[in-house]
Amino acid sequence: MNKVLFFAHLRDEAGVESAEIEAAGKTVAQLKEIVAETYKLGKLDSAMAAINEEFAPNEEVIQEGDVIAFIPPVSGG
Amino acid sequence: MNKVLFFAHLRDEAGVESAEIEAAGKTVAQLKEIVAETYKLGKLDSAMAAINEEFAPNEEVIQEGDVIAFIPPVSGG
Amino acid sequence: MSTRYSRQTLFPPIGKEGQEKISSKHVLIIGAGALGSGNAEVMTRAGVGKLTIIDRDYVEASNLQRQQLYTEQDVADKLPKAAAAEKRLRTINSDVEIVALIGDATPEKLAELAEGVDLILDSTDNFETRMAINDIAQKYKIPWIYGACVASFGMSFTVIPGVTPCLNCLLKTVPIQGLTCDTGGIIGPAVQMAIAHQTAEALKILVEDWEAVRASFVSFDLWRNQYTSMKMGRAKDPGCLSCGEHPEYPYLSAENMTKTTVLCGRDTVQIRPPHSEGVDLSDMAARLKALGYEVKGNPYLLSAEMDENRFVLFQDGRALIHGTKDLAQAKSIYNRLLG
Amino acid sequence: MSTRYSRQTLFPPIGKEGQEKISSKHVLIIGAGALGSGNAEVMTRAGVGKLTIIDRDYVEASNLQRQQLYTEQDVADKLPKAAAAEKRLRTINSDVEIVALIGDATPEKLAELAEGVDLILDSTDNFETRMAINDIAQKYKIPWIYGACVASFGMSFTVIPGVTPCLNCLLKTVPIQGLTCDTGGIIGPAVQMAIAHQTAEALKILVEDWEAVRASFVSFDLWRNQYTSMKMGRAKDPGCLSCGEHPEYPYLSAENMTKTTVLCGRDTVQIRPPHSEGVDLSDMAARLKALGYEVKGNPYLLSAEMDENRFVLFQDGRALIHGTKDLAQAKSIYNRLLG
Repeated sequence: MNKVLFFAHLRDEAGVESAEIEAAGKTVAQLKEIVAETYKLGKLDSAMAAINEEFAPNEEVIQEGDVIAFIPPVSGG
Repeated sequence: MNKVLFFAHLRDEAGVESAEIEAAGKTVAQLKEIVAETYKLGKLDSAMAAINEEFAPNEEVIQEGDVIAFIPPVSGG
Repeated sequence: MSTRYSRQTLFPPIGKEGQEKISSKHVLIIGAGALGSGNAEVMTRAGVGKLTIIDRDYVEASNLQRQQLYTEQDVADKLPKAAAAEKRLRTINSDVEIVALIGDATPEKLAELAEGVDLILDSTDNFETRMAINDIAQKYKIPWIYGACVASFGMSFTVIPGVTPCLNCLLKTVPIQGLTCDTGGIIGPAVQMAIAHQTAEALKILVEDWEAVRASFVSFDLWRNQYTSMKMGRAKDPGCLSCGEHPEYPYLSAENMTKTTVLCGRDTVQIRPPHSEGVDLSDMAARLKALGYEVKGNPYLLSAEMDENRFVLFQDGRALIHGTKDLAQAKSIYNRLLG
Repeated sequence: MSTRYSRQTLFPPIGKEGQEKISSKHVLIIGAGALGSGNAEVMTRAGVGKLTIIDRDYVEASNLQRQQLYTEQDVADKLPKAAAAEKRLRTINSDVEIVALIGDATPEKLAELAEGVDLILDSTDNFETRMAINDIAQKYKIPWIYGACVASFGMSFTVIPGVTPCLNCLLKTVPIQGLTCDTGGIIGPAVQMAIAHQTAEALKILVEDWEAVRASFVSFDLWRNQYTSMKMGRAKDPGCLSCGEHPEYPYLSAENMTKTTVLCGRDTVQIRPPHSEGVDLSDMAARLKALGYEVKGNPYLLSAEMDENRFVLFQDGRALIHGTKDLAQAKSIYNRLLG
């Protein structure tokens, strides 16, 4: 099982701060698709992903127990 | 074994960021004395202690594996 | 004023030697909004040798809630932000050479400004300009510090050419994202927190304490009491077109720039973003309504109106901004609503 | 100015209802130094109804590096900080009722000021005043927010009477500690970071979003890239004399106050701290030398001199400040060097 954390407006849109998802063996890109569909999130493509607090590219394969965080880059200034 | 973390000027005075010390069974107050002596720290009495990121009073007994942080309250403003 | 920097020279990682370095350096700040005014003030008080700041906007009433250099009088005088910022910064520290420019930070302008600059502090409100800053920084080997905030959330990342990954390694493309300060709001403390991170990194770079520079990507949410540091060790992409082995600096080329055109005789500006992944019109319609706009539309476009602002937005991201011939102003309205 | 707070009302946890609450509240800020000027500016821009700020010092050149309300002209005019702060704050937001007081925040003064106050923002530079704020807050049931910074380090903790532990639960006594901004230095970003935390908590309290209030004690070091949140669930001491079952508010009683006396005909002020755990004179001598003082001494006292400042410090913490009859000024010199 994997824990998925949502930051900033992703959290508002998902309606939860975190979720438990079975993601071992999937890539970050695949998880983004699943999560976007499950939680009706519009723009997960551009969110950055961290696995266990380390930046993870879209091709990275998730392991059992990994904690994945989605952090949307923001532009305000 | 226990890990001891030093914050702010305690770190400068101790000369290290963290130390490994055998502290299981000792109270926070006892550990303060040992650490103050070992690292020649003047004012550890008034430092706050956290055990595993939770505030711990002087009487608290340390368990094997606990991580202890010493945070000196500062007054600048 | 010999004691002016005494509290900073007393800080051992700066010291007298560090203060001399700070006073010999040139910092370029892109944008004089919330982050720009805060970053400029901290750098000016710290005694940087020269500070250049560029911005295309005017001071408005809605800026005063969080943009620390500006006053009610600046709003009444409709001062350009760069001019108002310069006025205040001069009263704070006459040791600092301040160059304030009113205008758009286009890639050409950035290339011109980069000469002799030791550090770029990102304080812009859109990713198109940030990606251009990222390419300029790589091309001219200048460290730059990304900072951004919206609502109670914010982030910062320090890019050192040749050492760290760059923004293009992380994002690959200009993110399309619906949330800006004009659609999601922003609170002053989130601005202060982003400034704290950007200016701490700035001082480290100016005194050349490279070991102290933060290697991780920080994000925080002050209302939700979150703070997270993402390690970036594996983020560097050797094939990155901005910082990789064969750089092409894609965001400096015309095809990647927003095209802005005054439509002849119509008092209207057309804005065409470069990479259109498309806009979710129903989502945008809901956001604009929440802001008080009167919105009409169909599946292909929406039309929105409030006070003297009127514009039409197409599904591919193209927009017509009515009632103006000012390119910078039109782009500003577009970026504020679409990021 | 109807759009003035639009970016704040767009932030859902504030909204229009929250903005109305903010504009009906009274915030008391103790101190107008680095934290005080920053906290006052954020609160003023956010549109708090009434803001009272008290400070005993004058603006000096060494303040300009980090105290955001002040200018070179304020230094030239030797303005009291409270007066200079008021002047700037009025230009920022004329909606806010600003009351600026020049004087010492003694326990008596704090009790007088507490009336009708919704929140106290600690911006003082010493623990004696903080412990008095802590007792006043408990006695009159007013939330207060501790904030402090030195070097690149800082901390914040929110105290809600009846809900959270208080500062006396944590510290038990006034900490003796050698590091102040005048001995260890301070950088602007650390000030900004403490302000970010204090003002975010302030907005939560003003809009009564109690669930969002941070329950942990935050510490950070921007130069060392550290950030830590200490959970406080077990910190509340039922026997605490400030917030426990039988409160005595010890820091409001005369025996716990520093005694300040003008020595007759000698142009000298004597300062006697309440609980003397003693001062490490050789340590202090080294610090004062590093600051440029000429220091002489023996095991019982040290004598230090620089420019017009001259004072004698005894091993029990007592001090004689020469060349002044001004109690507040003498106390200010003492607190800056000894915390």
